Amino acid sequence: MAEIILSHVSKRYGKEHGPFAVKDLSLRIRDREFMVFLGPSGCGKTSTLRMIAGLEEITEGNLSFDGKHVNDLPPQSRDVAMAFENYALYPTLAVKDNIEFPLKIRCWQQSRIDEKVASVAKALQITDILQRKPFELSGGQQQRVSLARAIVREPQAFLFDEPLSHLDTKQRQVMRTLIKRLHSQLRKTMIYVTHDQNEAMALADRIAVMHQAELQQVGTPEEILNDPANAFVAGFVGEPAMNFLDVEIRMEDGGPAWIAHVGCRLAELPVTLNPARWQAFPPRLQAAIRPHHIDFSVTRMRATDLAAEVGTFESLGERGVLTVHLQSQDVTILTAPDQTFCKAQPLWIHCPLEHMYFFSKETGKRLHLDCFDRRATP
Amino acid sequence: MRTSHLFIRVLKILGLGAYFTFALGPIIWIAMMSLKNSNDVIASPPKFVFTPTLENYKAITVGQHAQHVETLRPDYPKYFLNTLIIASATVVVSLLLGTFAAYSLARFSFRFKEDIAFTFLSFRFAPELMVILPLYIVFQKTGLNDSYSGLTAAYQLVTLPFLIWVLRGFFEDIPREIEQAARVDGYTWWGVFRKISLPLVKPGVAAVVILSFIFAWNNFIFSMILGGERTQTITLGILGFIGYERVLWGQMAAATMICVIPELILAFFVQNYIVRGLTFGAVKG
Amino acid sequence: MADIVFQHVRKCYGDHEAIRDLSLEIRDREFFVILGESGAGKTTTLKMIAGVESVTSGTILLNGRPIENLTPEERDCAMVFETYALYPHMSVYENIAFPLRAPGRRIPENQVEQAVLRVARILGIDPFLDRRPAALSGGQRQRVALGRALVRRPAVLLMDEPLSHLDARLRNEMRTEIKAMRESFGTTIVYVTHDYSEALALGDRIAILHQGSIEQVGTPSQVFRRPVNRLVAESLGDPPMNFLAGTIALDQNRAVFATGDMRIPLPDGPRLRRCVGKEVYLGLRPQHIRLERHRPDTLFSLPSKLFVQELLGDHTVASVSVKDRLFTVLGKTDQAYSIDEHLYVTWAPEHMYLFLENTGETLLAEGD
Amino acid sequence: MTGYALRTQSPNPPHRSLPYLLTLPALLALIGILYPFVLGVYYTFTNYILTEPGNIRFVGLTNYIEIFKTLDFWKAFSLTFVFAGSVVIIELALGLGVALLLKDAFPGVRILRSLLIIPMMIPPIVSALMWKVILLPTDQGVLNHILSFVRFPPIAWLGDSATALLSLIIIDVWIYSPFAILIFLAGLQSLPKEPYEAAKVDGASGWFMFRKLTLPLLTPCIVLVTLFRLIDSLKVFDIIYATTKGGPAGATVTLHIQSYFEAIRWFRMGRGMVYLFVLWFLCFIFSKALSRLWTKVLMR
Repeated sequence: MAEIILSHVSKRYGKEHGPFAVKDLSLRIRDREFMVFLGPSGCGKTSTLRMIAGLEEITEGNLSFDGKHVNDLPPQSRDVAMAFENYALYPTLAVKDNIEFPLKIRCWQQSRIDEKVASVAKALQITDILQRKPFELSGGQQQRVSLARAIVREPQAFLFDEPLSHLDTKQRQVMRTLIKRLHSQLRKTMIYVTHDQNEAMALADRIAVMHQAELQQVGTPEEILNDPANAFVAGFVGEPAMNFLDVEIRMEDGGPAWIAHVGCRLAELPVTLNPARWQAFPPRLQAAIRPHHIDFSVTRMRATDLAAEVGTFESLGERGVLTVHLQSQDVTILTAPDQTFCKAQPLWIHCPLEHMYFFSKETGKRLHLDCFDRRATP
Repeated sequence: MRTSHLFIRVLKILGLGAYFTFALGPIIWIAMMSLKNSNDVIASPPKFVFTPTLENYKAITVGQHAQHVETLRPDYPKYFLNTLIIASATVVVSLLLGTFAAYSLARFSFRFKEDIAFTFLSFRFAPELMVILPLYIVFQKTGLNDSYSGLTAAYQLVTLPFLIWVLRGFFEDIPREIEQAARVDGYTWWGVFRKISLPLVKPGVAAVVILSFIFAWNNFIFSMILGGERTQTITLGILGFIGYERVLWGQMAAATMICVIPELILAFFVQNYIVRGLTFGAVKG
Repeated sequence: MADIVFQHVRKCYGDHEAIRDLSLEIRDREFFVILGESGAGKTTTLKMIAGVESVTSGTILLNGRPIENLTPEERDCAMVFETYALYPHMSVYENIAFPLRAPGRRIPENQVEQAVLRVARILGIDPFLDRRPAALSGGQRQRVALGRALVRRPAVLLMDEPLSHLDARLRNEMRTEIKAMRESFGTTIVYVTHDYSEALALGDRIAILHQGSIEQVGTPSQVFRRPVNRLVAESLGDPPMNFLAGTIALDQNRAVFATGDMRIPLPDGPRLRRCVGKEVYLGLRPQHIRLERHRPDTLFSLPSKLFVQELLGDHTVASVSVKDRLFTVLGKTDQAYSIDEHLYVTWAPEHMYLFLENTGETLLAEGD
Repeated sequence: MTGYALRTQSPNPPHRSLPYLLTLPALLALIGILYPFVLGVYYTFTNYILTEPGNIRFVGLTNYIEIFKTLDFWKAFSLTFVFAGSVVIIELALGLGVALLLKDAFPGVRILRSLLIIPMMIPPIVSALMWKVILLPTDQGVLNHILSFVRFPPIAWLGDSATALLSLIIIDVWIYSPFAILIFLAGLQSLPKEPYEAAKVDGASGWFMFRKLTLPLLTPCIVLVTLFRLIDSLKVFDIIYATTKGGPAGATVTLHIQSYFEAIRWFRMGRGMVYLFVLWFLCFIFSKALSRLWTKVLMR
């Protein structure tokens, strides 16, 4: 059982008025939840994790485990286990000694230790390397050992600090699956830090996106992907990245309002929409649309199609990535892998309004037109 | 928890205090001694409070006689100059001989490479007299005894293995690909060495030069056996203040300060490289 | 203008044979990608072309002329290193100008300046020309390395994993950019990578290198759709292809894939019939497999158990255990299954691959 | 970054002869040094007397046999080891202890770390002289004077055969313990941070971490300090020459000092070279063994 609550937690390194590493973070991590902190490097996600572990002091705010205030508790009294980015194995100890280290500290009987280590080693498929030293192991094996060392203690909560970032693609995939499986078997609270949005999406029950020391959004992977709270989240999540276009909303007398990108019509707003909704928007807007939501055609199909010119086409086996030049910028479109394009070939692209997101250009805040139910169209 | 923390802190401070008193006390004492007049120096029990005077420094540099006390002819400036000449020449020769050897040992693979490298190193671990005594006989025969060139040659034993090993480490630190990139960019190995490798190890070379200089400066046994009246070095000179017939503690202290202060200043410039230097590049401090 | 031919090239480091009997033809102005895992010998191959590694035996011909005895500076190659290998003590400008200032080239300084500025503008690094490499971001250093290689219009441009140290987002951007710029390079390009999507996106042709030997050379679609063996099939695709061990058997006079008591029909053909009784692997790409709760009405399905499922918002990745192997399944659905639930994996017959167990040779590829 | 150097194999040079050409000048210098060395080994088999350079006779192993029979040799031999052993153990312990105190950042720690190098940069012979002043017998010596505050009777230090060796050990420790401290400090600072954090989260105490993590991880440092300090203290010369010159009553005569007496003072070059050859042999064995051990612990 572990519900972890951060309330108004801040962290500064060094001087009193130094920059914030984490700023006013409030977050409730539910018992048995898999919570992922996602963000670019330097966003404060690791600092947050280390504060939860007790490796970093909390400058301001409150941290509680199951309602108990733990700010001043040393790490060993918090009953959490941690897996580190570079595995943090004890370099001079053999794998078995590494795994039983936490139990030795707790003065378990050797027979009980052996039993426990054997069962954990079996679960993580490292039985045959128990006698080796860490430096003889591959990255994947090292991370398994570090997971074993964490599991063997049966702690209240697990903390993972980018555990897969040093593994190659294949190993990462395998370990990701393993961690996900462990979570459903152990049914313990897990907090996982990563900069890889794919990993976050795959593992999380909920994701907390952080940027520049601040929490941007908390939600399920689906919410983060389909209902981003601001331009940063929208741009950070999703592969290839969302396309952003500078737009403004215009209306000529009587006619319907439309969304214009450098003077061209991009989309028309439904006439049923109350103009008061968008009239409150700031003048400078950004429209965003995911690469797989853009349609394209060789001939102009609609009045709102934009003229474009083929830049590059990359066929990636299962899918193709098409980059087209608009007047002002490039736009990425996801296509089938077996298309053929000529360089500089003219193309018309269409951005369906129901897949467009709007953000304030200044603050990056999401602006809702509310004419579509976002959840219904994943 | 808090009290035990405090206790440990106090213990730490006491430990450090004790060690640094031990480490710095003697130097401070000698510095004080160098400022004492001839009576204060030999006072028993020793004086901690006295009127400082520069008479010892004057005596050894310009030869000014102090009251009632006989002074040596001021040979000290000559010793200083001798040491300066020999140490500088030694470093220059080592640098000329050693840089290429270090580069070659760092960058190329060839037969006997490790054996050659270890032979250089093994002189660091040999007792000095093992080489010096026979060398003394060779020098006597060839008339190199008590000559600057002879000493410079012999001092190579002190500086050359050191310079080769430490510089080799610095050259090895340059990513090989940077040199390969320059080769591909159209430069010969010599061009690469001149334009890329050498500029990149510049700080290393500076550190090695300074440390070699200090080691040569500090040497005693070479100049004692192979030197003589003409080439007497500073270490030997300081020893000369303590003879059978007279002991000039104050002047010895002053000579020590003059000998030591320039090299301490030099050493502070390269302190980041000192561990690396003293371990022949084994620890990259 | 340059074509490169490898004839039976070997390279040994001591006892270790890094490249064994490599024969290869790289055409003039081709974008040629060498794909392989780390340690496959990719970088060694590249460095042998550049001349910074020697050839143990065999010949490399550049424009028909053997070059293995030429020093690097005598070959007209430029190289972009994985670590960028920028000269840390020079400014960006000096770095790019460095190859032009080589004594052998005797290029007047005003031309050097023009060339550097031109390249810097193309690559968008003209604002940083005065900076030292240490003051640049990874992407910017990458561009400088590229600029240094391009400034002298080399006959051959060698690129050694130039994108591997960039983060995912930047890597995709730079990949697209290299693709866009390649026409303006006007040189033969040999590009080394371990990332199959880079290889597919950039290459005119791809060579798959494994433990010092070439497995296959072909266009992206050739190597992706018609891999010559299991190794090639496995190295292209993320998540990689799933494999299931079994044998080819005859069932009612038709070739079938038999595993345990399951039989999966195979398209009939003399080639497969000849292999009856052989141990084989069935290969299926993750995106070609569907999961069903109920036994589907097709012969192309196998029972399985859900190991774990990852819901990725717009698609899901499921790991299911089929027999004792874990299969990865990519799906569009947002259907959630529970752990250890019994499911069926099913696929369309045209998406099956079949590989011999012992040699890995492809018996059946997509569309056969 | 702090770390240990490992030699790696390098690819082929541009020309086969180039590396030899580049090493040649240094190699010639080396041969210049090797020549007297070989000459010295030859002298061990002769009855070379410095005052009679014309009369060198080959005497085979006579010098060795004679010397191995004398008590003087074995006394010098054991004294050399007692000195070296004590010095190495004290410097290892003191070095590790002070390094641990200086490891963590606190105000002034940088200054203390820079002050550390002072004793090492002073010529050893001068350091020894400084200590000779401090260790003056009776109340004239400042150390005795300070000890008298705690009612300690004056000690003759270097002048008493009971305390002379101890005094030399103090001087050596003064000069060279900074060396051990600096190496341990470099070692401690290059220790990976994460295993300690992992151990903290796992609940390990400080002593447990020191025993299970710090000490094993510092093995390379321990080997390295032992290598340098053992060899250097086996061949100690300067500080003894500057202070006791072997006295009083031969209480501080090591192999190196004895060889000096034989060759220079008593002109018996042949015998002196035997002492030196024995000492050289010991140094060679230990340096070879320890440097091999060092590469091994680096490979772990």
